[in-house]
Amino acid sequence: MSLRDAGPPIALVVIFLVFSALSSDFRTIGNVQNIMDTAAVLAVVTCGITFVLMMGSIDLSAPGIMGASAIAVALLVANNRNDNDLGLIGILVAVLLAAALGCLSGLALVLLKVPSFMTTLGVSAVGLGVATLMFAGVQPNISDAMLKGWAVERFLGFAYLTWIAVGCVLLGYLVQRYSRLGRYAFAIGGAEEVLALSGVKVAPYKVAVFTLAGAFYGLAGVMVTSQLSAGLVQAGKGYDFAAITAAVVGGTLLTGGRGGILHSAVGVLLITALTNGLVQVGVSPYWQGGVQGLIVVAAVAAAVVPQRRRNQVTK
Amino acid sequence: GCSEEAGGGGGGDASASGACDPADVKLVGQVRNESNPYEASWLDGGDAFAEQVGLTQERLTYDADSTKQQEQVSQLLAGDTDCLVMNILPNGDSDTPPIVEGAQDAGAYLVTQWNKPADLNVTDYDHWVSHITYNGVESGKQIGDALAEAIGGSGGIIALQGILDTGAAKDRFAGLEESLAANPDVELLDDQTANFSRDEALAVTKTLLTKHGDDVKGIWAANDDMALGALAALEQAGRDDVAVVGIDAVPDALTAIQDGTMTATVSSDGPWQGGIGLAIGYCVATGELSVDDIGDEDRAWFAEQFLINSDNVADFSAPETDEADFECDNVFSRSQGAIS
Amino acid sequence: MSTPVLATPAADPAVVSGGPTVGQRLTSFMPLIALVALLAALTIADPDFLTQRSLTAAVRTSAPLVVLAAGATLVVLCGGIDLSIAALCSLSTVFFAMWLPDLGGLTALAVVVAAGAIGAVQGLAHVLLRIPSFIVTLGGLSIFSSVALVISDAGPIRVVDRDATKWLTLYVGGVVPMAFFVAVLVVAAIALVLRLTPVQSWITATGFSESAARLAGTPVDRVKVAAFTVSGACAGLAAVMLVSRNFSGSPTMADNLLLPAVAAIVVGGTAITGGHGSIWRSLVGALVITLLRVGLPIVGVPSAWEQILYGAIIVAAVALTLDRSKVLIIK
Amino acid sequence: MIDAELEPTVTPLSAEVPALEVRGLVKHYPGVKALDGVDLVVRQNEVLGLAGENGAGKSTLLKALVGLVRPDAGEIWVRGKKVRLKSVVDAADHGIGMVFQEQSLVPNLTAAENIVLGSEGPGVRRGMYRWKTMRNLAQQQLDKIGSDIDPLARTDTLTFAERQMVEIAKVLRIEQRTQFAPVIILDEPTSVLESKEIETLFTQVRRLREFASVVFVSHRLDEVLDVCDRVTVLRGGESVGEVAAAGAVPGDLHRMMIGSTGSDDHYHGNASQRSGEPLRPMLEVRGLSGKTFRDVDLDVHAGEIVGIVGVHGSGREDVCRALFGAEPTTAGEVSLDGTVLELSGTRAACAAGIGYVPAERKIEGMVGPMSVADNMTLTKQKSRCNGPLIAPKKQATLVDGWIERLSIRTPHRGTAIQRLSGGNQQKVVLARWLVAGDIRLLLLDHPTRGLDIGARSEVYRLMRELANSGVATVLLADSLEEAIGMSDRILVMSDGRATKEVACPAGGKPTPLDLVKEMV
Ligand SMILES: Nc1ncnc2c1ncn2[C@@H]1O[C@H](COP(=O)(O)OP(=O)(O)OP(=O)(O)O)[C@@H](O)[C@H]1O
Ligand SMILES: Nc1ncnc2c1ncn2[C@@H]1O[C@H](COP(=O)(O)OP(=O)(O)OP(=O)(O)O)[C@@H](O)[C@H]1O
Ligand SMILES: [Mg+2]
Ligand SMILES: [Mg+2]
Repeated sequence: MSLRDAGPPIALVVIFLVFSALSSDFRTIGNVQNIMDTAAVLAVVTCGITFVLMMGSIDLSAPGIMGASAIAVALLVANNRNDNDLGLIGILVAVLLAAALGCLSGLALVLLKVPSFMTTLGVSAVGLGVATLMFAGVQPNISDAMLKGWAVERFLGFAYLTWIAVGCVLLGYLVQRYSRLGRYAFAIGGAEEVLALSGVKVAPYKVAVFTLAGAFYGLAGVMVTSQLSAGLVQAGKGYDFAAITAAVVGGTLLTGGRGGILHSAVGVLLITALTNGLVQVGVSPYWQGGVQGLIVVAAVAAAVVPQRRRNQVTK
Repeated sequence: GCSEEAGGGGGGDASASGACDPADVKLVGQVRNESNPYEASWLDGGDAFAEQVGLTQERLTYDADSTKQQEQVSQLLAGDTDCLVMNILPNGDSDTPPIVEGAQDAGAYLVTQWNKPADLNVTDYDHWVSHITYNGVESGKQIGDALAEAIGGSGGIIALQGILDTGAAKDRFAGLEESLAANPDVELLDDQTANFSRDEALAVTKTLLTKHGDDVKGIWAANDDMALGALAALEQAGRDDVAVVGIDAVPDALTAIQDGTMTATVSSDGPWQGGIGLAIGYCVATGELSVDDIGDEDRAWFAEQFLINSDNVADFSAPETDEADFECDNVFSRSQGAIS
Repeated sequence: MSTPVLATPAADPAVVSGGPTVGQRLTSFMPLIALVALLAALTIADPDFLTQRSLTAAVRTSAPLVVLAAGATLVVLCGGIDLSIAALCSLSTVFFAMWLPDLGGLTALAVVVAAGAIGAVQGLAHVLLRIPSFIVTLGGLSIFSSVALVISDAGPIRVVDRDATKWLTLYVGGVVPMAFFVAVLVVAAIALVLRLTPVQSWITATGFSESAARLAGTPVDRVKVAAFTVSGACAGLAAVMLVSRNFSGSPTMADNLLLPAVAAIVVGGTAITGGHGSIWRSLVGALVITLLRVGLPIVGVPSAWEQILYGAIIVAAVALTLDRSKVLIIK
Repeated sequence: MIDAELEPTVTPLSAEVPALEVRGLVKHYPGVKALDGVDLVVRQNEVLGLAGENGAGKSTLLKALVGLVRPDAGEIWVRGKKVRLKSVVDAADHGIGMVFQEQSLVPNLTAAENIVLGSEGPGVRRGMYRWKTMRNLAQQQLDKIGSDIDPLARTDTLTFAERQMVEIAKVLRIEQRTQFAPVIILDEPTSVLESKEIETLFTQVRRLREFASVVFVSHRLDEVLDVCDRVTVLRGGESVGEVAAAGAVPGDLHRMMIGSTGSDDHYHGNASQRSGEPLRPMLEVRGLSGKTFRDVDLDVHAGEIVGIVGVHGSGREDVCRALFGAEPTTAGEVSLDGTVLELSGTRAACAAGIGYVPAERKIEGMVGPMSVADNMTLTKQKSRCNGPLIAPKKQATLVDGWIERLSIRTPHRGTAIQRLSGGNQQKVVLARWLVAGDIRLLLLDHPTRGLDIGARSEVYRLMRELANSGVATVLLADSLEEAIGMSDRILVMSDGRATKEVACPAGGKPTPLDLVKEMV
C-alpha cells in the first residue's frame, strides 16, 4: 500500500482512539462487535457501488433495488402473506431480481447512452414502484427460521450477517484483483477510450458491473429483511449516499480509476464507527448529523494532504 | 401589471355549506405513501367510504415530501374545486396553513388530521371543516405508564423519538416526560431519534444496548415501527428481558403484543381516519351538514384512543369500520373533546 | 503557402461559415420537445390538465425548483456537484422566518446574501482543501441540517407577517405567477452574464479540462467559488419562494428537492461530468420534473405506477436531450 | 505453452501482392476534406514512410487502416483481398496494428496489462487473470525492444518516453495475433523519444521488416529517410508523390510536401538577426528547489533564448512548471524584471507576464471541445473584450488574424480545437500567449512536438521575433539540434541539478556531442 492510500486507515485508527479515550462504553468488545454487525449491510452495498465508482460512473439505485429485493424475499420465504416457503431459492430469486434491475441501469447506460446518474435514479424509482406493488398495503413478515437466524445467530462473536459481509468484501476483492471484469472496470475508470482503441468492447463490461452491483444491493436488501424480520419498501433508504460517502472516504475517486473494495471497507468501518461513537459519547441527536459531516470532510481533507499538488484536479 | 388573481375560476363562495349533487362530489385522500401499512389502510378506509356513497376516492401520496405535498395540493386546487372534498394528512405542522388557505381560496372542503400548528384555528375558516388528531401527550404518557408498570416501577429506559420537527414526536415525548415525573424511580438513560423508521431504530437500539447494557429495562418508542425495530435489535442481542412500547397499533405490533414480546401500544384507527375525513367533508359539501351548525368543539378534536396491552389486544386484532360511523349525524361520535 | 484542404475553398479560410447544422440546432431544442411531449401525454391522460389555471399552478410550483437547479447548474458546468442546495434552502427558510421580525422588508435580501456567503464558504473549502465537491457539499448538507434543527428548535417557525413575501404571490398580467417570473429573470440574468462575458469560457474550460484551464491561467478557483456562491444564493432565493408559499420556515422544508433539482439539470441535457450544458436547459428540465411530480398523480396514475413511470420517463427524457456530440464519453 | 503462442507463424505470399493497398480513399469532416482520394501501397517487408504537413491527412488515413475512421469512399486491400475494416479488432484480425499519435494507454493499469490489453491470450483463463503469465507475456514484448521497464509498474508512474515504449511493445503483440505477416503502423512514435530510444526503436523497425511491413510517420524528415525504404508524400488529403529513400535528401521531401522549395536548415537561418547586446536580466532564479530539482540558478535576459537540456528525469520540466507556479517549490527566489515573484500559482504567473506551453498538449494544453477562438483567447480574455463584455467583432478580427499569421488550418474559428490536426492544435496553444502581446517570459516545453517542418520554421521564426521584441524565453527543445540551433545559451541539467552552462552564440555553436558529454 502506497503512502497516498494510507490516509483513510490512519483516520480510522485515529477515530477509534479518540472515541475510546472519550467513552468507556465505546472501547468494549461488545461495542466493537456491534459496530461490525451494524456495518454489515452498508459494507455489502458499498461492495457493489465501489465497482461502479471505479468505472467513473455513479449509482443511486440502491434504495429502489434493495426495496424490491427486500419485499421479494419476504414474499418468497415463509411469511405471513402467502404460502411460499422457498428458503434459499427465494433468496436467490430476490438477488436475481435485483441483478436484473441493476442490469437495466447498465443497459440504459450503454444502449440509450444516458448517464448512469440518471439511469440509476430512474431504476431506483422503478424498484420502489415494483416494491410498492408487491407490498400491496400489508406488511410481509418472515417466519423463515434460516433467514431470521442470519441476524440472530453468531459465529465467533459476530452475527452471520457480518460474516456474509466479510465474504462479500473478500469476493469483491478477488473480483477486483483477479477477474477481467474487475480489472476492466478499473481500466474503464482510467481511460475508457483507450480500451476501445485496444479493441476491447466496454459495453458488456459496463452492463456486467451494474448487474454485479445490483446483485450486491439485492443481497443487502435480503440482509435488511433478515434483520427486521419483515420486508420493507424503505429497506434501502439512504444507503445510496451512505455507500458513496463510505467509498469516497475510503479513498475511491468519484472520477474513477482509483481505490477499490478494501479502501471502501475501511470507509464503511470509519463511517459506522463514527455514527456509533457519536451516540456513545452522547452528542445531541440534533448535532449528530452535523458533527458527522464535519468529521467526514476533515478526514477526507487530511487524507488528501499528502497527495496535494499544485495542478491537481479536484472535481 | 401585477394582480392577485391566477386567471378566472375558483374563488370561495360566500356560504361554506355546499349544495352539491352527491354524484358531483370529488373525494381525495392524501397520505405520505402506500408502502406503509397504516397509511395504506387509511386510503383503503377512504375507498370503503367512497363505495358506501357510490363514489370513488382519488388516492394521492407524496413520499413524505412536504414540497411535493404542497405541489400536489395546489395542482389539485387548480382544477375543478366546487365540490372537492379533501381528507389530508399534512406532512408536518407547517404544511397545514398553506393547504388550509389554498382550500379556503378555492372553495374546496378540507379535513386535516394529525398535524396542525397550535395557533392556527379551524374556526377562522369556513372551508376547513374539521381537524382530527389523537392526543399525543396522552398516548405518550399512557405507554410511558404502561412501560413503568411493566418494569416494576423502577429501572432504566431508553426512548426512541420520531422525526424531530413533527408535532406528533414532540407531544408524545412530552407525554413520556409527564409519565417520568409520575414515576420517579424510572430513569431515562438516553433518548435518540430514529425518525419513525424501523430500520434506523434497529441500529440506534443496538448501539444504545451496548452503551447501557443491562441497565436497559424498557424501550419507549414514539411509534410502533420503531418499537418493532427495537424488538429486532433485542432479539439479535439475545435480550428478552426488556419491555417495549409503541404507538399506532399497526398489525405487527398487535401480533407482538399477542405473542408477549411487546408490552403495549395505543390505537390509531387508520381505516376510520381515512373514511371519517371524507365523510365529514362529503356531508358538508352535499349540504347535509352546515359548517355553521358544527360546534366549535367539533372543529378541532381529539379522536378516541385506547391503550392496547395483552389484556385487550384480541379486541383490536381485526379493526373494523362501522358504516354507521360515517353517517352525517354520527361523524363526531368518536370525539374525546376539543383540542385544548 | 500550402494547398488548403478545405471543402469550401475560400480566399481566407478563417471566414468559412461554421454555423451549427440542422441536426445540432435540433438537439438544442430537444429539452423543449421533451417538455411538449410530456404535456401532450398528460393532456391525453386527462384532458382537464391542459387548462390555463392548471398550467399557471404548475409553473408557480416549479419556481423554487427552477431557481435551485439554475444555481446548481453552474457548479455542474464547472465539473463539480452541489448536494447541499436543498439543505441550505431549508436552513434559509428558517433564517427567513427568524429574521423577518427584525429585518422586515430586507429579510429576503439578507437571506439570499447569507446563503450566498455559505455557498462561498463551501466553494472555498473545495478549492483550498482540495476536497471533492461531492464530499464538501455532502458534509455541508448534514451540517446545514443540524444547524437548522438546532436554531429552529427542531420545529417549523410560522411567518405571521406575510407582507414581506406577498409580492411573490402576485401574478404578472394576471396569469404568470410572480415567483416563476422571478425564476425566469434569474435564469436570464445568469445566462446573459455567461453569454456576454468571458465567464462562459472559464466555466467551460474548467468543466472540460481543469488542468488545461489552470495552465492557461484561467481563474479556475475563483470561478468555482463564484459558482458555489451563486448556487448558495439561488438556494436562498428558492427559500424565500418556499416561505411565501408555505407561510413558515422549517428545518426540513426543502430537503426532498435535492434529487429533483439534480434530475432537472440532467434532464435538461447538461452533462453531469461538466463542461457542456446551459442554464436554459435546466429551466426546461425543472419544468419537466415538476410536471412529472404533480402531473402523474393528478391525472390519476396510482402511486406505485407513478414511481415506475417517473423512473422510465426521466431516463427517456435524458436519452432525448443529451447532445452526444459534445459529451463523448457517457459515464 | 507461452512460447507456442508467441511463435509467429507467417504464411508467405507471392512477392508481388502488396501487404496493403489503398485506392481512392475519401473522408469528409464538416468543413474539411481530410482525405481526397488517397492512394497508398505498402509492400511486403518494407518500411514505408509517410510524410506531409500538419493536417495533410496522415493520421486520418492511418486510422482508416485500423478501422477507426470509416471512409466515405475508396477501397482498402489487404494482401490482395478487398476488406472492410469496422473496428480495431477487425484490423488486428487482418494483421494491422497501430501506435497512435496521441498516447493511448490506460494510466491506472500496469504496463503489463496495457501491453496485452484486448489480446490477453493465455493471460486470462475463464475470465480470471493469471498475473504471472501476463507478466511473462509483457516481459517478452519489452525484451523485444530492449526496454527495462518493470512490467508491473503502474503506467502513470512511467515517464512519457517510457510510456511510448510500452505502446510499441503493445503493438508488437500483433505478431501473436495473426498468422499473416503483420502491418504495423507507427504514427509519430519518435516525437517524444530521446536519441538513444529512437535508435532502439529503429533497430526494432528494422527487425520488424524481416517478417512484417511497417508504416512510419514522422515530421523529422532525416529520420524518415534514415529508417524507411520508400516515402509517400501526402498533401491536402491526396498522395502527391513517392520517393525512394536511398539517395534522397530531406529537401526533396519537403519540396513535395509544400509544393515549393524549402530548407530544412531552419534553426540557423537568422540566428544572428537580433540587434545588440541583451538588454537587462529578465528572469533571475536563485537556488530554486522542489521535489525533483535542487538549487537551480538561472538567468535569462530580455531577448534571450535559453535552452535547458537533460535526460529524462533531469527535472527540467518541473523547473519550468515551478517557474509558472504549477509545481510547488521548497526554497529559492525568482524575480522577473527586478520584481520578486511569489510563485503562488498560474494566475499570478500569467499576470506577471509569464507564458507556458505544456508538453502534453491533449491533457494540459487545450480544452478539446472548445472552439479555436475560445482556446486562443482563454488566457488573455481582455484581448477580445471591451470592458467586461466580449466584443464578438474584436474577437473575430483578432483570432482570424492569428489563424492567418500562423497558417492554422481550421475550417472556422468556431471549430472545436479537437477536430484540428495535432500541429494546428499546437499553433493555437502557442497563439494563446501571443494575442495580448504583453508577454515577458515564455516557458516552452517541447513547443514543436508533432509539428511539420513548415509549422516548425513558423514557430522558430515566432520565437525569434518574440525574442527580438524583448521577450525572455526558456526552451525545453525536442532535440539537441533544436536546442543548439535556437538557444543563445544552454543550461545542462542532470538529476535535478543545473550542472553546466554552455554558451551558444551564433557562429560558435557547440555540437550535440559536446552537450551529451555534459548530460551524463
Ligand atoms: N474528428 C475530426 N473531425 C473533424 N475534422 C477532423 C477530424 N479529424 C481530423 N480532422 C481534420 O482532417 C484533417 C487531417 O487531419 P490529420 O489528423 O489526418 O492530419 P495529420 O496529417 O495527421 O496532421 P499532423 O501531422 O498534425 O498529425 C485536418 O484538417 C483535421 O482538422
Ligand atoms: N529525482 C526524482 N525523484 C522522483 N521522481 C523524479 C525525479 N526526477 C524526475 N522524476 C519524475 O520523472 C518525471 C520526468 O522528469 P522531467 O519531465 O522533468 O524530465 P525531462 O528532462 O523534462 O524529460 P524529457 O526529456 O522527457 O523532457 C518528473 O515529472 C518526475 O515525476
Ligand atoms: Mg497526425
Ligand atoms: Mg519531459
